[in-house]
Amino acid sequence: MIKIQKKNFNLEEEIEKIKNKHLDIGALTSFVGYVRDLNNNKDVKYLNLEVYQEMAFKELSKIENNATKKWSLIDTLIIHRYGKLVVNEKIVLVCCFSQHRKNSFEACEFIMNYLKKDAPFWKNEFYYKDNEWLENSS
Amino acid sequence: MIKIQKKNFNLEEEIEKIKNKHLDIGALTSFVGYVRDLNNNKDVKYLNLEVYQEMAFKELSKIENNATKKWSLIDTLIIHRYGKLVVNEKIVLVCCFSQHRKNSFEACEFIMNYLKKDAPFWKNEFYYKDNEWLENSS
Amino acid sequence: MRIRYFAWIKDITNKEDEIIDINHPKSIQELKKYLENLYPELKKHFLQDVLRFAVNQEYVSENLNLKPIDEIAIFPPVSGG
Amino acid sequence: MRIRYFAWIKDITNKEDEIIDINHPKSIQELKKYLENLYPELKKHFLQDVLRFAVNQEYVSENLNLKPIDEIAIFPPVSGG
Repeated sequence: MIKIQKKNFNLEEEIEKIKNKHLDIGALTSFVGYVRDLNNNKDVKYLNLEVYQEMAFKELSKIENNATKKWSLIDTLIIHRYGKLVVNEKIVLVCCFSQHRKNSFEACEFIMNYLKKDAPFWKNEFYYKDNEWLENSS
Repeated sequence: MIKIQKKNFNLEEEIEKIKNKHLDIGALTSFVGYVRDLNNNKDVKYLNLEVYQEMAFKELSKIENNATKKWSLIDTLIIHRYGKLVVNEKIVLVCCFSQHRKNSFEACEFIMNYLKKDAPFWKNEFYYKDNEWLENSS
Repeated sequence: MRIRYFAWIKDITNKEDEIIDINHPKSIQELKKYLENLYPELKKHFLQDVLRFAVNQEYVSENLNLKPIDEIAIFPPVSGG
Repeated sequence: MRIRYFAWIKDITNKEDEIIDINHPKSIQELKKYLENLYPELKKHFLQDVLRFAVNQEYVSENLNLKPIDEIAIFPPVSGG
Protein backbone atom coordinates (compact mmCIF):
# COMPACT_ATOMS: atom_id res chain seq x y z
CA MET A 1 0.00 0.00 0.00
CA ILE A 2 1.24 3.48 -0.89
CA LYS A 3 0.15 6.67 0.83
CA ILE A 4 1.32 10.15 -0.09
CA GLN A 5 -0.02 12.60 2.44
CA LYS A 6 0.56 15.87 4.26
CA LYS A 7 -0.48 14.72 7.70
CA ASN A 8 1.53 12.77 10.27
CA PHE A 9 0.88 9.07 10.87
CA ASN A 10 0.87 6.74 13.87
CA LEU A 11 3.31 3.84 13.49
CA GLU A 12 1.35 1.44 15.70
CA GLU A 13 -1.95 2.07 13.90
CA GLU A 14 -0.57 1.96 10.37
CA ILE A 15 1.45 -1.19 11.00
CA GLU A 16 -1.19 -3.13 12.94
CA LYS A 17 -3.83 -2.38 10.30
CA ILE A 18 -1.76 -4.35 7.78
CA LYS A 19 -0.30 -6.91 10.18
CA ASN A 20 -3.74 -8.04 11.36
CA LYS A 21 -4.68 -9.08 7.82
CA HIS A 22 -1.95 -11.75 7.62
CA LEU A 23 -1.41 -14.29 10.38
CA ASP A 24 1.52 -15.84 8.51
CA ILE A 25 3.74 -12.77 9.03
CA GLY A 26 6.70 -13.49 11.30
CA ALA A 27 8.91 -10.51 10.50
CA LEU A 28 8.56 -6.80 9.88
CA THR A 29 11.44 -4.52 9.01
CA SER A 30 10.54 -0.87 8.87
CA PHE A 31 12.39 2.32 8.19
CA VAL A 32 11.44 5.82 9.34
CA GLY A 33 13.14 8.95 8.03
CA TYR A 34 13.02 12.12 10.18
CA VAL A 35 13.79 15.82 9.70
CA ARG A 36 17.18 16.39 11.39
CA ASP A 37 18.11 19.56 13.28
CA LEU A 38 21.39 19.98 11.43
CA ASN A 39 22.26 19.49 7.75
CA ASN A 40 25.08 20.84 5.61
CA ASN A 41 26.41 22.24 8.92
CA LYS A 42 23.45 24.56 9.22
CA ASP A 43 20.62 24.65 11.76
CA VAL A 44 17.48 23.47 10.03
CA LYS A 45 14.17 25.22 10.73
CA TYR A 46 11.91 23.13 8.51
CA LEU A 47 11.59 21.41 5.15
CA ASN A 48 9.21 22.14 2.37
CA LEU A 49 8.73 18.84 0.63
CA GLU A 50 7.46 18.94 -2.93
CA VAL A 51 6.07 15.93 -4.78
CA TYR A 52 5.06 15.01 -8.33
CA GLN A 53 2.19 13.00 -6.95
CA GLU A 54 0.98 10.99 -9.96
CA MET A 55 4.51 9.95 -10.81
CA ALA A 56 5.44 9.21 -7.20
CA PHE A 57 2.60 6.69 -7.01
CA LYS A 58 3.78 5.02 -10.21
CA GLU A 59 7.45 4.90 -9.20
CA LEU A 60 6.79 3.67 -5.67
CA SER A 61 4.43 1.00 -7.02
CA LYS A 62 7.13 -0.27 -9.34
CA ILE A 63 9.70 -0.39 -6.54
CA GLU A 64 7.20 -2.07 -4.21
CA ASN A 65 6.29 -4.68 -6.85
CA ASN A 66 9.92 -5.44 -7.58
CA ALA A 67 10.71 -5.94 -3.89
CA THR A 68 7.58 -8.03 -3.30
CA LYS A 69 8.48 -10.42 -6.13
CA LYS A 70 12.19 -10.62 -5.36
CA TRP A 71 11.76 -11.30 -1.61
CA SER A 72 8.30 -12.98 -1.53
CA LEU A 73 6.94 -10.29 0.75
CA ILE A 74 3.53 -10.86 2.33
CA ASP A 75 2.67 -7.15 2.36
CA THR A 76 4.27 -3.71 2.18
CA LEU A 77 3.49 -0.18 3.26
CA ILE A 78 5.06 3.04 2.06
CA ILE A 79 3.97 6.39 3.50
CA HIS A 80 5.69 9.55 2.23
CA ARG A 81 4.70 12.96 3.48
CA TYR A 82 4.92 16.29 1.66
CA GLY A 83 4.44 19.96 2.55
CA LYS A 84 5.98 21.76 5.52
CA LEU A 85 7.78 19.44 7.95
CA VAL A 86 9.60 20.77 11.01
CA VAL A 87 12.59 19.23 12.83
CA ASN A 88 11.79 15.92 14.56
CA GLU A 89 8.86 15.11 12.25
CA LYS A 90 8.58 11.83 10.34
CA ILE A 91 9.09 12.14 6.59
CA VAL A 92 8.78 8.58 5.33
CA LEU A 93 7.84 5.08 6.48
CA VAL A 94 8.67 1.86 4.61
CA CYS A 95 7.43 -1.48 6.00
CA CYS A 96 8.25 -4.92 4.61
CA PHE A 97 6.27 -7.84 6.05
CA SER A 98 7.52 -11.39 5.44
CA GLN A 99 7.68 -14.83 6.99
CA HIS A 100 11.34 -14.59 8.00
CA ARG A 101 13.59 -11.71 8.92
CA LYS A 102 16.31 -11.85 6.26
CA ASN A 103 13.90 -11.11 3.42
CA SER A 104 12.26 -8.21 5.24
CA PHE A 105 15.65 -6.59 6.00
CA GLU A 106 16.92 -6.85 2.44
CA ALA A 107 13.64 -5.72 0.88
CA CYS A 108 13.32 -2.69 3.17
CA GLU A 109 16.81 -1.45 2.37
CA PHE A 110 16.20 -2.05 -1.36
CA ILE A 111 12.98 -0.01 -1.31
CA MET A 112 14.64 2.85 0.59
CA ASN A 113 17.58 2.92 -1.84
CA TYR A 114 15.33 3.10 -4.91
CA LEU A 115 12.94 5.54 -3.25
CA LYS A 116 15.90 7.85 -2.57
CA LYS A 117 17.14 7.44 -6.13
CA ASP A 118 13.98 7.62 -8.23
CA ALA A 119 10.86 8.74 -6.36
CA PRO A 120 9.99 12.31 -7.42
CA PHE A 121 10.15 14.20 -4.12
CA TRP A 122 12.24 17.31 -3.49
CA LYS A 123 13.30 18.78 -0.17
CA ASN A 124 13.61 22.54 0.10
CA GLU A 125 15.45 22.90 3.39
CA PHE A 126 15.00 26.17 5.28
CA TYR A 127 17.76 27.42 7.59
CA TYR A 128 17.71 30.58 9.69
CA LYS A 129 19.09 32.78 6.91
CA ASP A 130 18.52 30.98 3.65
CA ASN A 131 17.20 27.83 2.04
CA GLU A 132 18.50 25.13 -0.25
CA TRP A 133 17.10 22.44 -2.55
CA LEU A 134 18.66 19.12 -1.53
CA GLU A 135 19.83 16.32 -3.80
CA ASN A 136 20.18 12.71 -2.70
CA SER A 137 23.66 11.37 -3.25
CA SER A 138 23.51 8.23 -5.39
CA MET B 1 17.45 0.76 26.40
CA ILE B 2 16.47 -2.83 27.09
CA LYS B 3 13.05 -3.94 28.29
CA ILE B 4 12.09 -7.51 29.09
CA GLN B 5 8.39 -7.65 29.82
CA LYS B 6 5.22 -9.73 29.68
CA LYS B 7 2.93 -7.04 28.39
CA ASN B 8 2.42 -5.80 24.85
CA PHE B 9 3.86 -2.47 23.72
CA ASN B 10 2.82 0.37 21.41
CA LEU B 11 5.31 1.00 18.58
CA GLU B 12 4.47 4.69 18.20
CA GLU B 13 4.79 5.42 21.93
CA GLU B 14 7.97 3.42 22.51
CA ILE B 15 9.70 4.86 19.46
CA GLU B 16 8.67 8.50 19.90
CA LYS B 17 9.75 8.46 23.56
CA ILE B 18 13.32 7.82 22.41
CA LYS B 19 13.19 9.77 19.15
CA ASN B 20 12.11 12.98 20.90
CA LYS B 21 15.30 12.98 22.98
CA HIS B 22 17.58 13.34 19.93
CA LEU B 23 16.97 15.93 17.23
CA ASP B 24 19.98 14.73 15.25
CA ILE B 25 18.33 11.40 14.35
CA GLY B 26 17.62 11.10 10.63
CA ALA B 27 17.06 7.35 10.35
CA LEU B 28 15.36 4.58 12.30
CA THR B 29 15.42 0.96 11.26
CA SER B 30 13.26 -1.28 13.38
CA PHE B 31 12.43 -4.96 13.42
CA VAL B 32 9.33 -6.57 14.89
CA GLY B 33 8.97 -10.34 15.31
CA TYR B 34 5.45 -11.82 15.53
CA VAL B 35 3.92 -15.18 16.51
CA ARG B 36 3.00 -16.92 13.21
CA ASP B 37 -0.06 -19.10 12.73
CA LEU B 38 1.91 -21.93 11.16
CA ASN B 39 5.30 -23.40 12.09
CA ASN B 40 6.90 -26.76 11.36
CA ASN B 41 3.77 -27.33 9.22
CA LYS B 42 1.54 -27.29 12.29
CA ASP B 43 -1.16 -24.85 13.33
CA VAL B 44 0.17 -22.80 16.24
CA LYS B 45 -2.14 -21.98 19.16
CA TYR B 46 0.29 -19.98 21.25
CA LEU B 47 3.87 -19.74 22.53
CA ASN B 48 5.11 -19.95 26.04
CA LEU B 49 8.25 -17.88 26.07
CA GLU B 50 10.75 -18.53 28.85
CA VAL B 51 13.61 -16.20 29.72
CA TYR B 52 16.72 -16.24 31.92
CA GLN B 53 16.11 -12.64 32.80
CA GLU B 54 19.37 -11.56 34.49
CA MET B 55 21.43 -13.11 31.71
CA ALA B 56 19.18 -11.76 28.94
CA PHE B 57 19.83 -8.22 30.18
CA LYS B 58 23.59 -8.82 30.20
CA GLU B 59 23.67 -10.45 26.74
CA LEU B 60 21.41 -7.87 25.11
CA SER B 61 23.47 -5.05 26.66
CA LYS B 62 26.64 -6.50 25.17
CA ILE B 63 25.04 -6.83 21.74
CA GLU B 64 23.59 -3.32 21.97
CA ASN B 65 26.95 -1.84 23.01
CA ASN B 66 28.78 -3.61 20.21
CA ALA B 67 26.31 -2.33 17.62
CA THR B 68 26.30 1.20 19.04
CA LYS B 69 30.10 1.42 18.81
CA LYS B 70 30.44 -0.24 15.42
CA TRP B 71 27.78 1.88 13.69
CA SER B 72 27.87 5.10 15.79
CA LEU B 73 24.22 4.72 16.74
CA ILE B 74 22.54 7.65 18.47
CA ASP B 75 20.22 5.41 20.50
CA THR B 76 18.78 1.89 20.56
CA LEU B 77 15.74 0.13 21.96
CA ILE B 78 15.24 -3.59 22.47
CA ILE B 79 11.96 -4.92 23.88
CA HIS B 80 11.57 -8.69 24.28
CA ARG B 81 8.41 -10.22 25.70
CA TYR B 82 8.04 -13.47 27.64
CA GLY B 83 5.14 -15.56 28.94
CA LYS B 84 2.12 -16.68 26.92
CA LEU B 85 1.90 -15.10 23.47
CA VAL B 86 -0.86 -15.98 21.01
CA VAL B 87 -0.77 -15.89 17.20
CA ASN B 88 -0.44 -12.34 15.78
CA GLU B 89 1.16 -10.93 18.94
CA LYS B 90 4.47 -9.06 18.89
CA ILE B 91 7.41 -10.94 20.41
CA VAL B 92 10.33 -8.59 19.95
CA LEU B 93 11.20 -5.06 18.87
CA VAL B 94 14.68 -3.82 17.93
CA CYS B 95 15.18 -0.14 17.02
CA CYS B 96 18.42 1.44 15.78
CA PHE B 97 18.49 5.24 15.58
CA SER B 98 21.25 6.93 13.60
CA GLN B 99 22.00 9.95 11.46
CA HIS B 100 21.90 8.08 8.16
CA ARG B 101 20.05 5.01 6.97
CA LYS B 102 22.85 2.59 6.06
CA ASN B 103 24.14 2.37 9.64
CA SER B 104 20.69 1.82 11.11
CA PHE B 105 19.93 -1.01 8.64
CA GLU B 106 23.18 -2.84 9.26
CA ALA B 107 23.06 -2.40 13.04
CA CYS B 108 19.45 -3.61 13.30
CA GLU B 109 20.17 -6.80 11.35
CA PHE B 110 23.34 -7.38 13.43
CA ILE B 111 21.42 -7.04 16.71
CA MET B 112 18.67 -9.40 15.53
CA ASN B 113 21.22 -12.00 14.40
CA TYR B 114 23.05 -12.00 17.74
CA LEU B 115 19.83 -11.83 19.74
CA LYS B 116 18.63 -14.97 17.90
CA LYS B 117 21.95 -16.69 18.49
CA ASP B 118 22.82 -15.79 22.08
CA ALA B 119 20.00 -14.16 24.06
CA PRO B 120 18.64 -16.70 26.59
CA PHE B 121 14.99 -16.98 25.54
CA TRP B 122 13.21 -20.25 24.70
CA LYS B 123 9.98 -20.71 22.79
CA ASN B 124 7.70 -23.56 23.79
CA GLU B 125 5.29 -23.68 20.87
CA PHE B 126 1.84 -25.15 21.50
CA TYR B 127 -0.07 -26.80 18.64
CA TYR B 128 -3.52 -28.34 18.81
CA LYS B 129 -2.27 -31.77 19.86
CA ASP B 130 1.23 -31.31 21.25
CA ASN B 131 3.97 -28.81 21.94
CA GLU B 132 7.61 -28.37 21.02
CA TRP B 133 10.64 -26.44 22.27
CA LEU B 134 12.06 -24.50 19.33
CA GLU B 135 15.72 -23.92 18.48
CA ASN B 136 16.96 -21.07 16.34
CA SER B 137 18.94 -22.24 13.37
CA SER B 138 22.38 -20.65 13.36
CA MET C 1 1.28 18.87 -24.71
CA ARG C 2 1.60 19.79 -21.06
CA ILE C 3 5.00 20.58 -19.56
CA ARG C 4 5.37 20.44 -15.76
CA TYR C 5 8.20 21.94 -13.74
CA PHE C 6 9.32 20.93 -10.25
CA ALA C 7 11.56 22.19 -7.44
CA TRP C 8 13.95 24.97 -8.52
CA ILE C 9 13.05 24.58 -12.18
CA LYS C 10 9.88 26.50 -11.26
CA ASP C 11 12.04 29.40 -10.09
CA ILE C 12 13.49 29.62 -13.60
CA THR C 13 10.23 29.20 -15.51
CA ASN C 14 8.17 31.16 -12.97
CA LYS C 15 5.36 28.68 -13.46
CA GLU C 16 4.41 25.17 -12.48
CA ASP C 17 3.29 24.08 -15.91
CA GLU C 18 2.35 25.23 -19.36
CA ILE C 19 0.69 23.94 -22.50
CA ILE C 20 2.45 23.88 -25.88
CA ASP C 21 -0.29 23.72 -28.48
CA ILE C 22 1.21 24.54 -31.83
CA ASN C 23 4.39 23.12 -33.32
CA HIS C 24 4.95 20.95 -30.31
CA PRO C 25 8.43 19.38 -30.00
CA LYS C 26 8.72 15.83 -31.37
CA SER C 27 11.51 14.70 -29.05
CA ILE C 28 13.17 15.59 -25.77
CA GLN C 29 16.02 17.09 -27.84
CA GLU C 30 13.58 19.40 -29.63
CA LEU C 31 11.85 20.22 -26.35
CA LYS C 32 15.18 21.28 -24.82
CA LYS C 33 15.83 23.65 -27.73
CA TYR C 34 12.32 25.04 -27.44
CA LEU C 35 12.72 25.66 -23.70
CA GLU C 36 16.21 27.14 -24.02
CA ASN C 37 14.68 29.86 -26.17
CA LEU C 38 11.93 30.54 -23.66
CA TYR C 39 14.18 30.28 -20.56
CA PRO C 40 17.86 30.94 -21.41
CA GLU C 41 18.90 30.04 -17.86
CA LEU C 42 17.88 26.43 -18.44
CA LYS C 43 20.59 26.00 -21.07
CA LYS C 44 23.48 25.54 -18.64
CA HIS C 45 21.52 22.90 -16.71
CA PHE C 46 20.71 21.01 -19.90
CA LEU C 47 24.41 21.12 -20.78
CA GLN C 48 25.41 19.75 -17.36
CA ASP C 49 22.97 16.92 -17.99
CA VAL C 50 21.69 16.92 -14.39
CA LEU C 51 17.98 17.34 -15.08
CA ARG C 52 15.62 14.40 -15.45
CA PHE C 53 12.70 14.05 -17.86
CA ALA C 54 9.53 12.03 -17.46
CA VAL C 55 6.88 11.41 -20.09
CA ASN C 56 3.48 10.42 -18.74
CA GLN C 57 5.02 9.91 -15.29
CA GLU C 58 7.75 7.55 -16.48
CA TYR C 59 11.46 8.30 -16.76
CA VAL C 60 12.48 8.42 -20.42
CA SER C 61 15.51 8.23 -22.59
CA GLU C 62 15.84 11.04 -25.08
CA ASN C 63 14.88 9.23 -28.28
CA LEU C 64 11.18 8.82 -27.47
CA ASN C 65 8.66 10.35 -29.91
CA LEU C 66 6.57 12.93 -28.12
CA LYS C 67 2.85 13.11 -28.80
CA PRO C 68 0.45 16.07 -28.34
CA ILE C 69 -1.38 14.30 -25.49
CA ASP C 70 1.80 13.63 -23.50
CA GLU C 71 2.50 15.10 -20.08
CA ILE C 72 6.19 15.92 -19.83
CA ALA C 73 7.93 16.73 -16.57
CA ILE C 74 11.33 18.34 -16.05
CA PHE C 75 12.99 18.22 -12.67
CA PRO C 76 16.32 18.27 -10.82
CA PRO C 77 17.76 15.24 -8.97
CA VAL C 78 15.27 14.01 -6.38
CA SER C 79 15.70 14.22 -2.61
CA GLY C 80 12.89 12.19 -1.07
CA GLY C 81 13.07 9.72 1.79
CA MET D 1 26.65 -23.01 44.33
CA ARG D 2 23.32 -22.53 42.63
CA ILE D 3 22.45 -24.47 39.49
CA ARG D 4 19.61 -23.19 37.29
CA TYR D 5 17.79 -25.17 34.61
CA PHE D 6 15.86 -23.75 31.66
CA ALA D 7 13.42 -24.91 28.97
CA TRP D 8 13.23 -28.72 28.61
CA ILE D 9 16.15 -29.28 30.99
CA LYS D 10 13.63 -28.56 33.74
CA ASP D 11 11.53 -31.51 32.51
CA ILE D 12 14.51 -33.77 33.16
CA THR D 13 15.51 -32.31 36.52
CA ASN D 14 11.94 -31.68 37.64
CA LYS D 15 13.08 -28.45 39.20
CA GLU D 16 14.09 -24.92 38.19
CA ASP D 17 17.19 -24.75 40.33
CA GLU D 18 19.06 -26.34 43.19
CA ILE D 19 21.91 -25.61 45.58
CA ILE D 20 25.03 -27.80 45.79
CA ASP D 21 26.53 -27.07 49.20
CA ILE D 22 29.10 -29.76 49.96
CA ASN D 23 31.78 -31.07 47.61
CA HIS D 24 30.75 -28.68 44.91
CA PRO D 25 32.17 -29.35 41.43
CA LYS D 26 35.33 -27.40 40.56
CA SER D 27 34.77 -27.29 36.80
CA ILE D 28 32.03 -27.68 34.20
CA GLN D 29 33.45 -31.17 33.50
CA GLU D 30 33.02 -32.14 37.16
CA LEU D 31 29.58 -30.58 37.23
CA LYS D 32 28.51 -32.67 34.23
CA LYS D 33 29.63 -35.88 36.01
CA TYR D 34 27.82 -34.80 39.14
CA LEU D 35 24.57 -34.12 37.25
CA GLU D 36 24.79 -37.29 35.17
CA ASN D 37 24.62 -39.24 38.42
CA LEU D 38 21.62 -37.28 39.62
CA TYR D 39 19.83 -37.19 36.24
CA PRO D 40 20.95 -40.08 33.98
CA GLU D 41 18.86 -38.72 31.08
CA LEU D 42 21.16 -35.69 30.87
CA LYS D 43 24.11 -37.86 29.84
CA LYS D 44 23.09 -38.24 26.18
CA HIS D 45 22.60 -34.49 25.85
CA PHE D 46 26.03 -33.81 27.35
CA LEU D 47 27.50 -36.31 24.89
CA GLN D 48 25.77 -34.60 21.95
CA ASP D 49 27.33 -31.35 23.13
CA VAL D 50 24.18 -29.32 22.39
CA LEU D 51 23.66 -27.76 25.82
CA ARG D 52 25.09 -24.40 26.81
CA PHE D 53 26.54 -23.37 30.16
CA ALA D 54 26.64 -19.93 31.75
CA VAL D 55 28.48 -18.94 34.90
CA ASN D 56 27.21 -15.80 36.57
CA GLN D 57 25.12 -15.01 33.48
CA GLU D 58 28.01 -15.26 31.03
CA TYR D 59 28.64 -18.00 28.49
CA VAL D 60 31.72 -20.02 29.53
CA SER D 61 34.21 -22.41 28.10
CA GLU D 62 34.66 -25.62 30.10
CA ASN D 63 38.01 -24.90 31.77
CA LEU D 64 36.78 -22.20 34.15
CA ASN D 65 37.28 -22.80 37.90
CA LEU D 66 33.92 -22.85 39.63
CA LYS D 67 33.51 -21.13 43.00
CA PRO D 68 30.92 -21.79 45.72
CA ILE D 69 29.26 -18.43 45.13
CA ASP D 70 28.80 -18.98 41.42
CA GLU D 71 25.41 -19.21 39.72
CA ILE D 72 25.58 -21.78 36.97
CA ALA D 73 22.92 -22.17 34.30
CA ILE D 74 22.38 -25.10 31.94
CA PHE D 75 20.13 -24.72 28.95
CA PRO D 76 19.40 -25.93 25.41
CA PRO D 77 19.96 -23.84 22.26
CA VAL D 78 18.04 -20.57 22.51
CA SER D 79 15.03 -19.58 20.40
CA GLY D 80 14.31 -15.93 21.13
CA GLY D 81 13.49 -13.17 18.68
